[in-house]
Amino acid sequence: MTRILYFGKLRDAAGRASQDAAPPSDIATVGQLIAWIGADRPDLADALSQPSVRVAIDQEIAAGPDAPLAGAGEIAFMPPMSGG
Amino acid sequence: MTRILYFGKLRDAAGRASQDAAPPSDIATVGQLIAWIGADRPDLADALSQPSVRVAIDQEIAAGPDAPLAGAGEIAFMPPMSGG
Amino acid sequence: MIRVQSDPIDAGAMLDGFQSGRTDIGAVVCFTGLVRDASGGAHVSTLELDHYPGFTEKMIAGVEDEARKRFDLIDVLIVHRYGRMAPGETIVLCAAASAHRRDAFQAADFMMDALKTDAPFWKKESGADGERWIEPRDQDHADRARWRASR
Amino acid sequence: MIRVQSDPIDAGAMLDGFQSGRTDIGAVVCFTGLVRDASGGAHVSTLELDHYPGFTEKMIAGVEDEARKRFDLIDVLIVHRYGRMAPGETIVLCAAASAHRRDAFQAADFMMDALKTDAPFWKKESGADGERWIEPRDQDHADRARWRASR
Repeated sequence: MTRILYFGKLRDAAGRASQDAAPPSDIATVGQLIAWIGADRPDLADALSQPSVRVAIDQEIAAGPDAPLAGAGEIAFMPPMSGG
Repeated sequence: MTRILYFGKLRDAAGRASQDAAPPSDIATVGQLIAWIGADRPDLADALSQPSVRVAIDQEIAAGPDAPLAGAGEIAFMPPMSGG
Repeated sequence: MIRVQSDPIDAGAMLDGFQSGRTDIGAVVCFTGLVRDASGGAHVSTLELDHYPGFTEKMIAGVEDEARKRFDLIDVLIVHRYGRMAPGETIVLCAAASAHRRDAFQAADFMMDALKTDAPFWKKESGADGERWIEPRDQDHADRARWRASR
Repeated sequence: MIRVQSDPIDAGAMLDGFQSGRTDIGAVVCFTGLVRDASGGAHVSTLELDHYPGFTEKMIAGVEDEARKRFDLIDVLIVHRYGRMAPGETIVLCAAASAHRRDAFQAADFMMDALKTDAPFWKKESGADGERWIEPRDQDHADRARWRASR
Protein backbone atom coordinates (compact mmCIF):
# COMPACT_ATOMS: atom_id res chain seq x y z
CA MET A 1 0.00 0.00 0.00
CA THR A 2 1.28 3.45 -0.96
CA ARG A 3 0.25 6.64 0.83
CA ILE A 4 -0.18 9.54 -1.59
CA LEU A 5 -0.14 13.10 -0.19
CA TYR A 6 -1.44 16.25 -1.89
CA PHE A 7 -0.37 19.67 -0.65
CA GLY A 8 -1.57 23.23 -1.23
CA LYS A 9 -3.62 23.75 -4.34
CA LEU A 10 -3.08 20.09 -5.32
CA ARG A 11 -5.10 19.15 -2.26
CA ASP A 12 -7.93 21.22 -3.72
CA ALA A 13 -7.37 19.63 -7.16
CA ALA A 14 -7.41 16.10 -5.72
CA GLY A 15 -10.34 16.89 -3.46
CA ARG A 16 -8.49 15.31 -0.56
CA ALA A 17 -5.25 15.64 1.41
CA SER A 18 -4.20 12.02 1.04
CA GLN A 19 -5.18 8.61 -0.22
CA ASP A 20 -4.00 5.09 0.28
CA ALA A 21 -3.54 3.33 -3.02
CA ALA A 22 -2.27 -0.01 -4.31
CA PRO A 23 -0.89 0.72 -7.78
CA PRO A 24 -0.35 -2.34 -9.99
CA SER A 25 3.17 -3.71 -10.06
CA ASP A 26 3.93 -2.29 -13.52
CA ILE A 27 3.61 1.29 -12.16
CA ALA A 28 7.35 1.89 -11.67
CA THR A 29 7.92 5.65 -12.02
CA VAL A 30 6.46 8.95 -10.84
CA GLY A 31 5.12 9.65 -14.32
CA GLN A 32 3.40 6.28 -14.50
CA LEU A 33 1.88 6.82 -11.07
CA ILE A 34 0.44 10.18 -12.18
CA ALA A 35 -1.06 8.58 -15.29
CA TRP A 36 -2.57 5.80 -13.16
CA ILE A 37 -3.99 8.20 -10.54
CA GLY A 38 -5.38 10.45 -13.28
CA ALA A 39 -6.80 7.69 -15.51
CA ASP A 40 -10.32 9.00 -14.93
CA ARG A 41 -9.25 12.49 -13.70
CA PRO A 42 -7.39 14.22 -16.59
CA ASP A 43 -7.59 17.58 -14.74
CA LEU A 44 -5.78 16.05 -11.76
CA ALA A 45 -3.20 14.30 -13.97
CA ASP A 46 -2.56 17.64 -15.64
CA ALA A 47 -2.19 19.45 -12.30
CA LEU A 48 0.22 16.82 -10.96
CA SER A 49 2.30 16.91 -14.18
CA GLN A 50 3.05 20.66 -14.07
CA PRO A 51 6.83 21.28 -14.15
CA SER A 52 6.49 23.45 -11.04
CA VAL A 53 5.24 20.47 -9.02
CA ARG A 54 7.88 18.75 -6.94
CA VAL A 55 7.49 15.14 -5.88
CA ALA A 56 8.93 13.59 -2.72
CA ILE A 57 9.38 9.85 -2.50
CA ASP A 58 9.62 8.75 1.13
CA GLN A 59 10.56 12.36 1.97
CA GLU A 60 13.33 12.63 -0.63
CA ILE A 61 12.86 15.00 -3.58
CA ALA A 62 12.46 12.98 -6.80
CA ALA A 63 14.53 13.95 -9.84
CA GLY A 64 11.59 14.02 -12.28
CA PRO A 65 8.83 11.94 -13.89
CA ASP A 66 11.25 9.08 -14.56
CA ALA A 67 12.23 8.74 -10.90
CA PRO A 68 11.61 5.16 -9.77
CA LEU A 69 9.03 4.51 -7.07
CA ALA A 70 11.00 1.48 -5.87
CA GLY A 71 8.44 0.31 -3.35
CA ALA A 72 8.01 3.72 -1.75
CA GLY A 73 5.62 3.94 1.19
CA GLU A 74 4.83 7.64 0.78
CA ILE A 75 4.65 9.81 -2.34
CA ALA A 76 3.99 13.56 -1.91
CA PHE A 77 2.89 15.94 -4.63
CA MET A 78 3.95 19.50 -3.82
CA PRO A 79 3.12 22.70 -5.73
CA PRO A 80 5.58 25.61 -5.42
CA MET A 81 6.58 26.02 -1.78
CA SER A 82 6.19 29.30 -0.01
CA GLY A 83 7.64 29.49 3.47
CA GLY A 84 8.61 32.54 5.45
CA MET B 1 32.50 82.07 27.94
CA THR B 2 32.96 79.00 25.75
CA ARG B 3 32.37 75.45 26.93
CA ILE B 4 34.91 73.02 25.49
CA LEU B 5 34.10 69.29 25.49
CA TYR B 6 36.54 66.41 25.09
CA PHE B 7 35.28 62.94 24.18
CA GLY B 8 36.77 59.47 24.18
CA LYS B 9 40.53 59.33 24.16
CA LEU B 10 40.69 63.14 23.91
CA ARG B 11 39.15 63.29 27.37
CA ASP B 12 42.13 61.23 28.55
CA ALA B 13 44.51 63.49 26.60
CA ALA B 14 42.97 66.66 28.06
CA GLY B 15 42.78 65.17 31.53
CA ARG B 16 39.18 66.31 31.81
CA ALA B 17 35.81 65.97 30.08
CA SER B 18 35.17 69.69 29.72
CA GLN B 19 36.42 73.15 30.54
CA ASP B 20 34.99 76.64 30.46
CA ALA B 21 37.30 79.03 28.68
CA ALA B 22 37.33 82.66 27.59
CA PRO B 23 39.53 82.76 24.50
CA PRO B 24 40.79 86.23 23.48
CA SER B 25 38.78 87.96 20.79
CA ASP B 26 41.38 87.29 18.09
CA ILE B 27 40.80 83.51 18.37
CA ALA B 28 38.41 83.22 15.42
CA THR B 29 38.77 79.69 14.03
CA VAL B 30 38.92 76.09 15.24
CA GLY B 31 42.62 75.94 14.38
CA GLN B 32 43.37 79.06 16.38
CA LEU B 33 41.40 77.72 19.35
CA ILE B 34 43.42 74.49 19.30
CA ALA B 35 46.68 76.50 19.23
CA TRP B 36 45.47 78.62 22.14
CA ILE B 37 44.30 75.63 24.22
CA GLY B 38 47.56 73.84 23.53
CA ALA B 39 49.91 76.80 24.04
CA ASP B 40 51.49 75.05 27.02
CA ARG B 41 50.21 71.54 26.11
CA PRO B 42 51.81 70.62 22.75
CA ASP B 43 50.74 66.97 23.23
CA LEU B 44 47.10 68.05 23.58
CA ALA B 45 47.35 70.48 20.62
CA ASP B 46 48.74 67.61 18.57
CA ALA B 47 45.97 65.20 19.66
CA LEU B 48 43.25 67.78 18.85
CA SER B 49 44.79 68.52 15.43
CA GLN B 50 44.68 64.94 14.13
CA PRO B 51 42.75 64.72 10.84
CA SER B 52 40.57 61.97 12.33
CA VAL B 53 39.27 64.37 15.01
CA ARG B 54 35.91 65.92 14.22
CA VAL B 55 34.88 69.21 15.80
CA ALA B 56 31.30 70.24 16.54
CA ILE B 57 30.48 73.93 17.02
CA ASP B 58 27.21 74.31 18.90
CA GLN B 59 26.38 70.72 17.87
CA GLU B 60 27.05 71.25 14.16
CA ILE B 61 30.02 69.46 12.55
CA ALA B 62 32.70 72.02 11.61
CA ALA B 63 34.21 71.89 8.12
CA GLY B 64 37.85 71.97 9.27
CA PRO B 65 40.48 74.00 11.11
CA ASP B 66 39.41 77.18 9.28
CA ALA B 67 35.80 76.88 10.46
CA PRO B 68 34.82 80.14 12.24
CA LEU B 69 33.92 79.95 15.91
CA ALA B 70 31.55 82.92 15.48
CA GLY B 71 30.71 83.32 19.13
CA ALA B 72 29.99 79.63 19.69
CA GLY B 73 28.89 78.60 23.17
CA GLU B 74 30.02 74.96 22.91
CA ILE B 75 32.94 73.40 21.02
CA ALA B 76 33.31 69.61 21.07
CA PHE B 77 36.43 67.66 20.11
CA MET B 78 35.53 64.15 18.96
CA PRO B 79 37.91 61.31 18.05
CA PRO B 80 36.61 58.65 15.60
CA MET B 81 33.09 57.67 16.59
CA SER B 82 32.17 54.06 17.22
CA GLY B 83 28.51 53.38 17.80
CA GLY B 84 26.62 50.12 17.46
CA MET C 1 17.52 25.03 16.33
CA ILE C 2 14.38 24.38 14.30
CA ARG C 3 10.80 24.57 15.54
CA VAL C 4 7.66 24.06 13.46
CA GLN C 5 4.58 24.78 15.53
CA SER C 6 0.90 25.68 15.35
CA ASP C 7 1.07 27.76 18.54
CA PRO C 8 1.60 31.52 18.20
CA ILE C 9 5.23 32.62 18.03
CA ASP C 10 6.27 34.86 20.92
CA ALA C 11 8.94 36.85 19.06
CA GLY C 12 10.33 38.75 22.05
CA ALA C 13 10.67 35.62 24.17
CA MET C 14 12.33 33.79 21.26
CA LEU C 15 14.86 36.60 20.76
CA ASP C 16 15.61 36.81 24.48
CA GLY C 17 16.03 33.06 24.78
CA PHE C 18 18.31 33.02 21.75
CA GLN C 19 20.74 35.71 22.83
CA SER C 20 20.62 35.69 26.64
CA GLY C 21 23.28 34.30 28.91
CA ARG C 22 26.02 34.17 26.27
CA THR C 23 29.13 36.30 26.15
CA ASP C 24 30.56 35.12 22.81
CA ILE C 25 27.85 36.64 20.58
CA GLY C 26 28.55 40.10 19.17
CA ALA C 27 25.67 40.38 16.71
CA VAL C 28 22.20 38.93 16.30
CA VAL C 29 20.00 39.51 13.28
CA CYS C 30 16.42 38.43 13.93
CA PHE C 31 13.91 38.44 11.10
CA THR C 32 10.19 38.18 11.76
CA GLY C 33 7.60 37.73 9.02
CA LEU C 34 4.06 38.79 9.86
CA VAL C 35 0.64 38.35 8.32
CA ARG C 36 -0.47 41.56 6.56
CA ASP C 37 -4.10 42.55 6.24
CA ALA C 38 -3.58 43.30 2.55
CA SER C 39 -1.68 41.41 -0.14
CA GLY C 40 -1.36 42.57 -3.73
CA GLY C 41 -4.37 44.83 -3.26
CA ALA C 42 -6.58 42.08 -1.82
CA HIS C 43 -7.94 42.09 1.72
CA VAL C 44 -6.68 39.32 4.02
CA SER C 45 -8.57 38.16 7.10
CA THR C 46 -6.94 34.74 7.52
CA LEU C 47 -3.76 33.06 6.37
CA GLU C 48 -3.62 29.29 6.52
CA LEU C 49 -0.36 27.40 6.16
CA ASP C 50 -0.28 23.78 5.11
CA HIS C 51 2.91 21.85 5.82
CA TYR C 52 4.34 18.35 5.50
CA PRO C 53 5.22 17.10 8.99
CA GLY C 54 8.69 15.61 9.11
CA PHE C 55 9.69 16.69 5.63
CA THR C 56 9.17 20.38 6.47
CA GLU C 57 11.50 20.14 9.48
CA LYS C 58 14.03 18.22 7.37
CA MET C 59 14.08 20.84 4.61
CA ILE C 60 14.40 23.71 7.13
CA ALA C 61 17.26 21.87 8.82
CA GLY C 62 18.93 21.78 5.39
CA VAL C 63 18.62 25.57 5.19
CA GLU C 64 20.20 25.91 8.65
CA ASP C 65 23.04 23.57 7.64
CA GLU C 66 23.76 25.49 4.46
CA ALA C 67 23.77 28.81 6.35
CA ARG C 68 26.25 27.41 8.89
CA LYS C 69 28.51 26.25 6.05
CA ARG C 70 28.40 29.56 4.19
CA PHE C 71 28.78 31.94 7.15
CA ASP C 72 30.69 32.09 10.40
CA LEU C 73 27.81 31.56 12.84
CA ILE C 74 27.59 30.89 16.54
CA ASP C 75 23.94 29.86 16.54
CA VAL C 76 20.80 29.72 14.41
CA LEU C 77 17.11 29.68 15.34
CA ILE C 78 14.26 29.13 12.89
CA VAL C 79 10.71 29.01 14.26
CA HIS C 80 7.96 28.55 11.67
CA ARG C 81 4.26 28.42 12.29
CA TYR C 82 1.58 26.43 10.46
CA GLY C 83 -2.21 26.40 10.64
CA ARG C 84 -4.55 29.39 10.67
CA MET C 85 -3.41 32.86 11.66
CA ALA C 86 -4.69 36.42 11.58
CA PRO C 87 -3.12 39.67 10.37
CA GLY C 88 -0.48 40.89 12.81
CA GLU C 89 0.59 37.40 13.87
CA THR C 90 4.13 36.16 13.35
CA ILE C 91 4.53 33.48 10.65
CA VAL C 92 8.25 32.95 10.97
CA LEU C 93 11.17 34.02 13.15
CA CYS C 94 14.65 33.43 11.78
CA ALA C 95 17.69 34.50 13.80
CA ALA C 96 21.45 34.23 13.28
CA ALA C 97 24.15 34.96 15.86
CA SER C 98 27.78 35.68 15.05
CA ALA C 99 30.85 37.42 16.45
CA HIS C 100 30.67 40.22 13.84
CA ARG C 101 27.55 41.62 12.26
CA ARG C 102 28.12 40.88 8.55
CA ASP C 103 27.82 37.11 9.01
CA ALA C 104 24.58 37.46 10.98
CA PHE C 105 23.05 39.82 8.40
CA GLN C 106 23.99 37.67 5.45
CA ALA C 107 22.91 34.44 7.10
CA ALA C 108 19.46 35.75 8.07
CA ASP C 109 19.02 37.19 4.57
CA PHE C 110 20.12 33.91 2.96
CA MET C 111 17.93 31.75 5.21
CA MET C 112 14.82 33.82 4.50
CA ASP C 113 15.43 33.68 0.75
CA ALA C 114 15.87 29.92 1.00
CA LEU C 115 12.75 29.45 3.16
CA LYS C 116 10.65 31.50 0.72
CA THR C 117 11.22 29.07 -2.14
CA ASP C 118 12.43 25.82 -0.55
CA ALA C 119 10.51 25.31 2.70
CA PRO C 120 7.52 22.97 2.33
CA PHE C 121 4.71 25.32 3.31
CA TRP C 122 1.69 26.25 1.23
CA LYS C 123 -0.19 29.45 1.99
CA LYS C 124 -3.83 30.15 1.40
CA GLU C 125 -5.13 33.66 1.99
CA SER C 126 -8.79 34.28 2.73
CA GLY C 127 -10.54 37.62 2.77
CA ALA C 128 -13.45 39.65 1.48
CA ASP C 129 -12.37 38.78 -2.07
CA GLY C 130 -12.36 35.01 -1.51
CA GLU C 131 -9.51 32.53 -1.15
CA ARG C 132 -6.26 32.17 -3.06
CA TRP C 133 -3.11 30.07 -2.85
CA ILE C 134 0.08 32.13 -2.65
CA GLU C 135 3.17 31.16 -4.61
CA PRO C 136 6.68 32.68 -4.48
CA ARG C 137 6.90 35.96 -6.43
CA ASP C 138 9.39 36.45 -9.25
CA GLN C 139 11.29 38.61 -6.75
CA ASP C 140 11.57 35.64 -4.39
CA HIS C 141 13.11 33.46 -7.11
CA ALA C 142 15.49 36.30 -8.05
CA ASP C 143 16.48 36.73 -4.39
CA ARG C 144 17.13 32.99 -4.07
CA ALA C 145 19.27 33.03 -7.23
CA ARG C 146 21.60 35.66 -5.73
CA TRP C 147 23.05 32.98 -3.45
CA ARG C 148 23.50 30.43 -6.27
CA ALA C 149 25.60 32.93 -8.22
CA SER C 150 27.91 33.68 -5.29
CA ARG C 151 29.98 31.11 -3.45
CA MET D 1 11.94 56.26 17.15
CA ILE D 2 15.27 56.95 18.83
CA ARG D 3 16.24 56.17 22.42
CA VAL D 4 19.62 56.75 24.02
CA GLN D 5 19.66 55.33 27.53
CA SER D 6 21.92 54.11 30.32
CA ASP D 7 19.39 51.50 31.47
CA PRO D 8 19.76 47.94 30.15
CA ILE D 9 18.04 47.27 26.82
CA ASP D 10 15.30 44.65 27.06
CA ALA D 11 15.60 43.32 23.49
CA GLY D 12 12.55 41.05 23.54
CA ALA D 13 10.28 43.73 24.96
CA MET D 14 11.58 46.25 22.40
CA LEU D 15 10.90 43.85 19.50
CA ASP D 16 7.43 43.01 20.79
CA GLY D 17 6.55 46.66 21.30
CA PHE D 18 7.82 47.51 17.84
CA GLN D 19 5.86 44.92 15.88
CA SER D 20 2.78 44.21 17.99
CA GLY D 21 -0.71 45.43 17.23
CA ARG D 22 -0.04 46.33 13.60
CA THR D 23 -1.43 44.60 10.54
CA ASP D 24 0.45 46.53 7.85
CA ILE D 25 3.95 45.19 8.63
CA GLY D 26 5.09 42.16 6.65
CA ALA D 27 8.74 42.06 7.70
CA VAL D 28 10.84 43.17 10.65
CA VAL D 29 14.62 42.95 10.79
CA CYS D 30 15.92 43.52 14.29
CA PHE D 31 19.66 43.78 14.88
CA THR D 32 21.13 43.53 18.37
CA GLY D 33 24.77 44.24 19.17
CA LEU D 34 26.11 42.68 22.35
CA VAL D 35 29.23 43.06 24.46
CA ARG D 36 31.60 40.15 23.84
CA ASP D 37 33.99 38.87 26.49
CA ALA D 38 36.84 38.90 23.98
CA SER D 39 37.82 41.44 21.37
CA GLY D 40 40.75 41.07 19.00
CA GLY D 41 42.25 38.45 21.31
CA ALA D 42 41.98 40.62 24.44
CA HIS D 43 39.79 39.77 27.41
CA VAL D 44 36.92 42.18 28.11
CA SER D 45 35.27 42.52 31.49
CA THR D 46 33.67 45.96 31.03
CA LEU D 47 32.70 48.13 28.09
CA GLU D 48 32.12 51.80 28.77
CA LEU D 49 30.42 54.05 26.23
CA ASP D 50 30.88 57.80 26.33
CA HIS D 51 28.32 59.88 24.41
CA TYR D 52 27.46 63.53 23.73
CA PRO D 53 23.94 64.17 25.05
CA GLY D 54 21.78 65.94 22.52
CA PHE D 55 24.25 65.67 19.67
CA THR D 56 24.22 61.86 19.82
CA GLU D 57 20.42 61.75 19.50
CA LYS D 58 20.60 64.27 16.66
CA MET D 59 23.13 62.25 14.69
CA ILE D 60 21.17 58.99 15.19
CA ALA D 61 18.00 60.76 14.05
CA GLY D 62 19.93 61.67 10.88
CA VAL D 63 20.66 57.96 10.33
CA GLU D 64 16.96 57.13 10.75
CA ASP D 65 15.98 59.91 8.31
CA GLU D 66 18.43 58.70 5.68
CA ALA D 67 17.19 55.10 6.03
CA ARG D 68 13.58 56.23 5.57
CA LYS D 69 14.57 58.14 2.42
CA ARG D 70 16.53 55.25 0.92
CA PHE D 71 14.11 52.42 1.69
CA ASP D 72 10.37 51.85 1.78
CA LEU D 73 9.88 51.59 5.55
CA ILE D 74 6.85 51.53 7.81
CA ASP D 75 8.74 52.16 11.03
CA VAL D 76 12.23 52.37 12.54
CA LEU D 77 13.47 51.86 16.10
CA ILE D 78 17.00 52.58 17.29
CA VAL D 79 17.81 52.06 20.98
CA HIS D 80 21.40 52.72 21.99
CA ARG D 81 22.91 52.36 25.40
CA TYR D 82 25.69 54.38 27.05
CA GLY D 83 27.63 53.99 30.28
CA ARG D 84 29.17 50.82 31.68
CA MET D 85 28.10 47.38 30.62
CA ALA D 86 29.24 43.76 30.97
CA PRO D 87 29.71 40.97 28.41
CA GLY D 88 26.37 39.59 27.25
CA GLU D 89 24.55 42.91 27.60
CA THR D 90 22.90 44.58 24.62
CA ILE D 91 24.64 47.75 23.39
CA VAL D 92 22.29 48.60 20.56
CA LEU D 93 19.00 47.44 19.07
CA CYS D 94 18.17 48.62 15.58
CA ALA D 95 14.93 47.51 13.90
CA ALA D 96 13.27 48.26 10.57
CA ALA D 97 9.74 47.33 9.54
CA SER D 98 8.48 47.17 5.97
CA ALA D 99 5.83 45.53 3.82
CA HIS D 100 8.36 43.27 2.07
CA ARG D 101 11.54 41.87 3.57
CA ARG D 102 14.22 43.34 1.28
CA ASP D 103 13.64 46.91 2.50
CA ALA D 104 13.81 45.86 6.15
CA PHE D 105 17.03 43.88 5.62
CA GLN D 106 18.74 46.63 3.70
CA ALA D 107 17.63 49.37 6.08
CA ALA D 108 18.85 47.55 9.20
CA ASP D 109 22.14 46.77 7.46
CA PHE D 110 22.53 50.39 6.33
CA MET D 111 21.66 51.85 9.73
CA MET D 112 24.17 49.63 11.55
CA ASP D 113 26.93 50.56 9.10
CA ALA D 114 26.09 54.24 9.59
CA LEU D 115 25.95 53.97 13.40
CA LYS D 116 29.36 52.22 13.46
CA THR D 117 31.16 55.20 11.97
CA ASP D 118 28.81 58.19 12.40
CA ALA D 119 27.13 57.87 15.80
CA PRO D 120 28.83 59.91 18.54
CA PHE D 121 29.80 57.16 20.95
CA TRP D 122 33.26 56.36 22.20
CA LYS D 123 34.01 52.89 23.54
CA LYS D 124 36.56 51.91 26.12
CA GLU D 125 37.16 48.26 26.83
CA SER D 126 38.62 47.12 30.14
CA GLY D 127 39.89 43.68 30.99
CA ALA D 128 42.75 41.64 32.34
CA ASP D 129 45.03 43.28 29.75
CA GLY D 130 44.17 46.85 30.75
CA GLU D 131 42.07 49.50 29.04
CA ARG D 132 41.82 50.56 25.41
CA TRP D 133 39.69 52.89 23.31
CA ILE D 134 37.99 51.18 20.36
CA GLU D 135 37.83 52.83 16.96
CA PRO D 136 36.00 51.69 13.82
CA ARG D 137 37.82 48.87 12.01
CA ASP D 138 38.83 49.18 8.35
CA GLN D 139 35.97 46.78 7.67
CA ASP D 140 33.53 49.27 9.25
CA HIS D 141 34.71 52.05 6.94
CA ALA D 142 34.50 49.71 3.95
CA ASP D 143 30.96 48.70 4.97
CA ARG D 144 29.93 52.34 5.29
CA ALA D 145 31.39 53.13 1.86
CA ARG D 146 29.15 50.52 0.21
CA TRP D 147 26.20 52.86 0.71
CA ARG D 148 27.98 55.93 -0.65
CA ALA D 149 28.75 54.10 -3.90
CA SER D 150 25.13 53.00 -4.42
CA ARG D 151 22.21 55.38 -4.81
